[in-house]
Amino acid sequence: MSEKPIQGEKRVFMTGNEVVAWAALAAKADIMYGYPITPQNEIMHYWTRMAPKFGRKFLQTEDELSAGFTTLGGVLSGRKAFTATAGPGNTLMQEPLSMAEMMRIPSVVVIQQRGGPSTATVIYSQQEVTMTTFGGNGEGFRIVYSTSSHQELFDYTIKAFNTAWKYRFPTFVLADGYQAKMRESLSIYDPEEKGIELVKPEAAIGKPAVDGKKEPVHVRNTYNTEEELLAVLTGYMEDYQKCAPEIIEYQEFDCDDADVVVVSHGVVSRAAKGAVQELRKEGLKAGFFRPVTLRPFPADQLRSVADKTKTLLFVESAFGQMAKLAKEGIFGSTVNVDTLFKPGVGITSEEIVAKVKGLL
Amino acid sequence: MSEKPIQGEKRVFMTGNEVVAWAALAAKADIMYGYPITPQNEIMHYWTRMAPKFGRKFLQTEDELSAGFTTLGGVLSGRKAFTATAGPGNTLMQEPLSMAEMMRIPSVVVIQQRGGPSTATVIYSQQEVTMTTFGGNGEGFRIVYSTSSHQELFDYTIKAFNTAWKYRFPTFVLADGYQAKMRESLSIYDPEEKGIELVKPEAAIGKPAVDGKKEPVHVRNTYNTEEELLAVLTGYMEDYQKCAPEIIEYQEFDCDDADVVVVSHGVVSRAAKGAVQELRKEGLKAGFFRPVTLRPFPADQLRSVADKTKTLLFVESAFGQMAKLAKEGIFGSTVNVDTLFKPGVGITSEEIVAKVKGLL
Amino acid sequence: MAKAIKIALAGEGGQGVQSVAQIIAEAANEEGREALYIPNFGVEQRGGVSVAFLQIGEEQIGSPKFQTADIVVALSDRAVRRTRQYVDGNTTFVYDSSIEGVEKDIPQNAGRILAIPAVETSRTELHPRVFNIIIMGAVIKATNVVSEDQARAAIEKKLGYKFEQNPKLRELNFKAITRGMELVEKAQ
Amino acid sequence: MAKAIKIALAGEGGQGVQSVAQIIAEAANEEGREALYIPNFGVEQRGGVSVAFLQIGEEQIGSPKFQTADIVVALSDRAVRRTRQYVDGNTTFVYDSSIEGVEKDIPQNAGRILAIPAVETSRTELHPRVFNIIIMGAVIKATNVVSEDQARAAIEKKLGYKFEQNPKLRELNFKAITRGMELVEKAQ
Amino acid sequence: MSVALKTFSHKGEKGYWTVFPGLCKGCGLCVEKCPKDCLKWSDQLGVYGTPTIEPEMDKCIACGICANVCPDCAITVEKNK
Amino acid sequence: MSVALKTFSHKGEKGYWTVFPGLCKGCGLCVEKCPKDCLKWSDQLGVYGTPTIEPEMDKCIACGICANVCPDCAITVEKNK
Amino acid sequence: MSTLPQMPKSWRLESKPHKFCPGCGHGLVLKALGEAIDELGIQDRVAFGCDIGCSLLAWDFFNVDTVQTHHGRTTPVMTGIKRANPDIICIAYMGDGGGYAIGSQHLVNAAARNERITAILVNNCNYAMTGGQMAPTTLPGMKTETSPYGRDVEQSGYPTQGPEMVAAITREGAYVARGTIANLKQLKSYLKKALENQMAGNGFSFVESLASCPTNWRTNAKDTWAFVEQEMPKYFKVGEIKNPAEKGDE
Amino acid sequence: MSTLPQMPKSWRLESKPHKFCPGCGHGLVLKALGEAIDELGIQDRVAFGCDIGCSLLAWDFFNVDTVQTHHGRTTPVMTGIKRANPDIICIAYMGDGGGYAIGSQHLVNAAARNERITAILVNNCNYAMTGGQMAPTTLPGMKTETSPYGRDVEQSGYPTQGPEMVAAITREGAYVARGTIANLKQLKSYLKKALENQMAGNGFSFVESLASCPTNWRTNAKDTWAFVEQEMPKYFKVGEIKNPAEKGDE
Ligand SMILES: Cc1ncc(C[n+]2csc(CCOP(=O)(O)OP(=O)(O)O)c2C)c(N)n1
Ligand SMILES: Cc1ncc(C[n+]2csc(CCOP(=O)(O)OP(=O)(O)O)c2C)c(N)n1
Ligand code: SF4
Ligand code: SF4
Ligand code: SF4
Ligand code: SF4
Ligand code: SF4
Ligand code: SF4
Ligand SMILES: [Mg+2]
Ligand SMILES: [Mg+2]
Repeated sequence: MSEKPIQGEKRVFMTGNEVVAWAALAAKADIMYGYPITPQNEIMHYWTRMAPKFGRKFLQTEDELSAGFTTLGGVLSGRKAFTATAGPGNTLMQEPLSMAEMMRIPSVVVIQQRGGPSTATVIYSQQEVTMTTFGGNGEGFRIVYSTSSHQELFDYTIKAFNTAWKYRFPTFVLADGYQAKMRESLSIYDPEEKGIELVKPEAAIGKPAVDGKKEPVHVRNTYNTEEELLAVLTGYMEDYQKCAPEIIEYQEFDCDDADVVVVSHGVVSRAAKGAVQELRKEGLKAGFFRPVTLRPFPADQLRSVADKTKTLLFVESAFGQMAKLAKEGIFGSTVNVDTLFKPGVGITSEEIVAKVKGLL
Repeated sequence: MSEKPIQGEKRVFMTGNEVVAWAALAAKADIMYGYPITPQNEIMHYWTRMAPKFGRKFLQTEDELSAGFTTLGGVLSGRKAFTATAGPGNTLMQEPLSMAEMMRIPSVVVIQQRGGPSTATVIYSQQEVTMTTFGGNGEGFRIVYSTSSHQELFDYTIKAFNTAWKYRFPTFVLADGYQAKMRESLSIYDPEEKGIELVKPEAAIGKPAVDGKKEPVHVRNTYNTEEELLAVLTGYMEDYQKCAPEIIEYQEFDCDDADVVVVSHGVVSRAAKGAVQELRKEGLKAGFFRPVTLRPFPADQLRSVADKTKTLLFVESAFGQMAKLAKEGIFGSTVNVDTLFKPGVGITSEEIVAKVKGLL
Repeated sequence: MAKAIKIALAGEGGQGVQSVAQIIAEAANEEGREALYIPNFGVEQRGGVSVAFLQIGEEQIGSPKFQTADIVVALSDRAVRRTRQYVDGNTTFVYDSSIEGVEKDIPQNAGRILAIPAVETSRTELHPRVFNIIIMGAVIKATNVVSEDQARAAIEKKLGYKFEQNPKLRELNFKAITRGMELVEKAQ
Repeated sequence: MAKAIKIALAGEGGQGVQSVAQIIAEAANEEGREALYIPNFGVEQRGGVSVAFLQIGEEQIGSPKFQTADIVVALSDRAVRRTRQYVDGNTTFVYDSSIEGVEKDIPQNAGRILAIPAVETSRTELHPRVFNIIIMGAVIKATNVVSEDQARAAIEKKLGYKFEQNPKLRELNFKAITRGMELVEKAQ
Repeated sequence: MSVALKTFSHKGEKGYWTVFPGLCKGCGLCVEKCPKDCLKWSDQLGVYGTPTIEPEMDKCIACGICANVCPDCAITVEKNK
Repeated sequence: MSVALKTFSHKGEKGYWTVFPGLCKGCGLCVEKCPKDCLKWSDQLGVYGTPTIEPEMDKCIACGICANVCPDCAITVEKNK
Repeated sequence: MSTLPQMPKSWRLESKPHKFCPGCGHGLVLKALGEAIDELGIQDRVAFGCDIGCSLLAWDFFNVDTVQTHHGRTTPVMTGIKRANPDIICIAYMGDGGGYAIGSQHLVNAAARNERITAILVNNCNYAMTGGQMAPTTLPGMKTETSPYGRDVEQSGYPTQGPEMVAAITREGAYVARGTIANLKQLKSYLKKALENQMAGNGFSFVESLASCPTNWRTNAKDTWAFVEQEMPKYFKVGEIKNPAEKGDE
Repeated sequence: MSTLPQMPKSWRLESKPHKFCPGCGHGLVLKALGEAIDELGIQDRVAFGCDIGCSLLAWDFFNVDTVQTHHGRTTPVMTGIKRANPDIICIAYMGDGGGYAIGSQHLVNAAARNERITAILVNNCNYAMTGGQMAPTTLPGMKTETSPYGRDVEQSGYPTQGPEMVAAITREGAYVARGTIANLKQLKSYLKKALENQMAGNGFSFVESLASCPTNWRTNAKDTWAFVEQEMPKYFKVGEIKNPAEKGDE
């Protein structure tokens, strides 16, 4: 029953949604709670097929509010619980996630972005960046990994559970409909066999009695005075700022002498990478910068790139949601800024190459 | 029955929630849909008392999702409809509001910010700025007025209906628990008597037949291809950018020779105003800048202030939600930036004075 | 900017501090001054101490709440403990002399500390019902935020309909104001 | 970066373009090449044209969708109209010669235009069921993205369990590949 | 309407039977419901390129059930008077 | 527990009756429910500064209803054995 | 000798063939609805709201004012319209997922408030638009994408009895019925009564219809009918459940 | 001769006097619940979830693991806990607004799925925490802050019959009852049965209790009791509605 879902390491060719299901199994996720929404559905489809074989559980809820809140219940009871959603479901998920932020509940959520606002399209976008990093009535005490390939979807889904349980901030794997539905190759593996330690979950509710004595736990999200709240939030902010440097991840290349650095995240960064390589081949000085964590944002890292280059070109399948994070992060920089924004639509290397050439 | 709620102009002393109810009456709002939440409740309390006397309607719904969606229904049918909420209710309201953005439904929403994230406090904050300006799975096709006094609550609530129906973007009056619950004086008036024209609403659904012939209307928020969506959003963005200059409002004084300009919005700007006046009295070169519209943000206006001064001091009852809008708006400026952030807690002139002195 | 006068009033649920604050605010408003009054509120108000924040000045008031007040009035032991935080060297701290067991809690850093026998006065001389009006008298005496006349007018406006039915009540209330003012005078 | 080969396959719901794309992608993957396949999807897929986007190269593929393809295969009139947009001067446009009424819709800007009698071949020579395998043969011939052997192996992997029960099916499928390749050769 | 309204009509003893291939999606619901079992698949293709249907008019009683159960209104039946 | 558990106890023929003013909020629910009508308001103040209650022990039958209906568990009644 | 297809007058010819799959029950429910609208002569006064779910494919289905809303939110949108302009005859059209899961708070509260709207719910035992997941109405043992080993009633309970639930919280004036595409005449009569109930200002009206989803059921025509006619009625009783016209139903 | 108040053992003395108003029905329901927990001896195994509403004031009320959730969301949080760790006895405690309005989709779907949790709903005819607005349970003609002229059944419908609605969608194994603070012994017995039903793994259990809110009703003790004992039962029938122990309730 509970033997390891993956033995050793193997190369597979599958959809991103299947990848997520495998990764959650590999990360020893105990239970998934979910509500259908395209393009996330197949995570549940694969999970419901595989989970029972490994003693894992699933609950289909009545909506995303419930999927989010049941996930929080699962986590509170000391289980590695997760959910997945997209678009309008992500909008609704902000209510439970705001509770997770306030109560430091290490929930894991996979987002497969689709077109917005509203129902829009069920296909693809990068328009859920603002909401995933700073949604709800709070201050963004969250961690957001933006993946770009199936290998990363696998790696970061596993990592998300570790990050969440270690730092106790709700953690998101932010992908998109393309990553969800496309097939490409990757290696899947058992993380522990690879030396990746899996952080152990701990119960808040239902912790067993110690020496026959049970110390009841009382957790809440409501405070009676403004000052109580300020004290709590100030503590959280300190925690967040302290762990941020440990969490931040990014990628860059060819930035040292670049005239234009293409800044992009997620699946768009694949096209950006190709474009920069192409431009370099043509002898044009392009560079590549990609935040992997959108929250915390690799601001210092981008700033030092900005200090070296003439222009940052922000490329996104949204109207500048990542660019906003970047600009606030490197405020004070006088680097030129240009944009290639296509909300809800994929971006190709060719378009980026053309855009960069127009800037040079 | 339907005589004017306010004859002429008169000075009154009341709570902010009462002010909103009077303003909505004065603006000829036809119907309010709402769900209780502190500190917004008394808007409904006053509305339910007064509305029937003037032939206006009210529906208490089962939650904020319903309050939002019924409001959209009301607007679609050609009525001036509005709702009011706060905190977790605002979080939920993002789902209907994302539909309003997509379908250009001129809904009006009054927000009385309270502590966040989660239930937090029922009292006060400025922590709903990110969510109100850019919430949901969209791109922030909204208009947000941040008020600072009862007079403004009255003026801008009336204005919000005009702005919404003229430009057809969902429009918010963003206030807070302090403004909701405090009493101070203001003048209330009949806008038309004052020469303020009230924009006429128009029905999308249920428009009467013309010459016995009814042209059915079909409105939707879902598109089948990415390209269709991009075309729609590009058009919206163009519309938004075109009308933004007409909509933007801000206040500033004493900025020309200032060493430090205090940037704040909403009720905090009252303390900031007092602080700057105090500092000037002491001969210290402080200036005042306040965005009234947080979305669209008065970026150019703030930029020219930033160009003249040494330091911008962002002061907010939040962890920099307005500051983010400002920094992205004036990106490229090299002005120094300092902050006084107290999420969920009021800020006094004395604190600002002390902070500014520390910077000089 | 002439600084506004900042007043914090605190008491138990039934002691009527909110209506005192509101009447004073309205009186000031009637005088054409700028007044801003806000009650404290939270989820656990049920049995909590009730605090009223009141500011009166010549220009628009800044922040609705403040960190230290010019005058703090505390009407119960819990109110004393709850409002210590609003006191500094410029604060006049007024409390009812009948409150027991708060010796250690009286904020000694206050500029002035006045104990007034408002509870007793209301019980023995007037009527427990006008206890809060005595407090109102005390506040306007200690702060001069509104004139006695204006205070009377404000009470008339607020309670006039009751006075119609029972003119004695008017007298009682007006006496209460005067007594409240006297108590402060004496305590000073 | 060696450019990846970009393939768009489009047809009606029952024509099996998605499985063709998937099998080719898996075959390329087995050969150790980088393959990325994504179907189109949307809310109105019910009766819509089905499009498969497939890219095969030596390095990780960039964007999952593309603006113009190296080869476009269209298997119905609606598919022809739907896929015109992916054609430019470097594109080989392949369509079934049995499709009627699309003369005006064939993208004349294509680098090469090939009409192949796949429907007819499947009906008359083989079996309607292997229509999509003929298409697969055509695609691998036109692009050389995978070897014929690898294509066979991939089919074996996918349908092996059916071949066990009915070995004739294997032969039919393999023949279909070969015929598909021939059709393209002939058309060129 | 993306497809021209081509019709295939059949005259029978009891009535006049028509299918609109441009509307028929070949679902077969009508086939199953015909009380006389007189509908069969046709060589003509419907809107999705799948076979449409045709009646054996000698069996058809023009009861209209097939038209009734067609979710696409692809059949009309007129009873002879 | 923010208030010390001061008690006021009364001994009667039928039992022993105690109120904890530190718990009593003066709601009066007990007063209404006493079958012998023997509870009245006391000079002692409860936790919110409102009067608490006291029994007329000569009427009290130690039925415990008052204790039962007190939402704050401010009363205990022990029946004599 | 017809040259035009015999569609309900209120159907919009320009958007036909409609976007539903071959054999989809939505088409039949909307045919019954279209005929009901025609027979009541209310085409110009109707506002049709369609939910997200396959219902959304009906966004341009009728020649009546139509608004496509969010998943589960059609009830409040139409309620909002009705409250603001009671002259409009409001129809909220949704799936079983939209009505019984994500939108159930709206459904039960609109029913409890006796909103003068007509809600029509297509019960096809699954979440069809998203590719066939388990719905509140999925039958015991039935395989879906999220119940790959069959719906386990121990884990997921029995199929939701929607109209029965709605009936339990409505009072006078409500109309509640369950029809089926297997009896279109009856279904149309229920829909007509539901609309008439709204027009009379009596109160909330609700009609569930059993309907086919051959695509996700993976059924051929024969099995489709068998499922609708034999399997579904085992759990869902067809008939009128509450009718204000009848006496003593309270 | 007691020197300690006679509180249920599971009550947390340190947080007493509790935060509810004088005369609040929540205190009585929680007393009955505390006694039920004591009598079943399950204090160490219970997880108590409280909703936003005056229920939140119970966040440190018991000496049992407690989680305060969001308005209307206690049902899913406790469901999530129960599904992840079935050894925990889960109680979801909420108000009528939380249960019948904003959280009604959770309540009806948890009931339909037969979740093994115990939901307890305090019916005080209003939204108390927010200052006394109309609730789904507000009585006809009753004045509240949002029905200042009295609840108009034409506009707002009749009071929601919660347990009846829940009963309509549950099947075997569910326990559903309505108690009242006017009969605490009965209420306690219902609560015990509800918890036992969960412990036995039978299914969902739901107890509504009629309860007082003197603060928002603006009633003195006498009128408080009169309202609970005379007015509320006119619309809310006290008793067991579904009991798996009894035969033939299906
Ligand atoms: C908030 C939200 N959650 C989820 C979805 C995804 N979604 C779209 S349709 C649908 C299911 C529709 O099922 P049903 O209501 O039964 O209608 P059907 O397609 O079966 O007719 C879901 C879950 C969404 N659009 N919005
Ligand atoms: C999403 C959301 N909407 C609204 C509120 C405000 N709110 C808090 S408690 C409450 C009403 C509580 O009423 P009920 O559930 O009946 O409990 P009671 O206070 O009457 O016991 C409301 C509307 C909230 N906290 N969150
Ligand atoms: S009209 Fe009747 S008999 Fe004729 S084909 Fe149709 S169903 Fe069959
Ligand atoms: S029911 Fe209609 S669509 Fe289906 S096969 Fe028959 S004619 Fe064609
Ligand atoms: S024990 Fe019984 S008789 Fe005695 S005071 Fe209490 S209720 Fe009254
Ligand atoms: S019921 Fe309890 S709290 Fe209320 S008055 Fe009696 S003893 Fe006091
Ligand atoms: S998926 Fe099912 S419900 Fe949706 S259109 Fe197709 S057959 Fe109809
Ligand atoms: S407001 Fe009502 S429900 Fe809330 S604590 Fe007070 S009496 Fe109880
Ligand atoms: Mg369905
Ligand atoms: Mg309540």
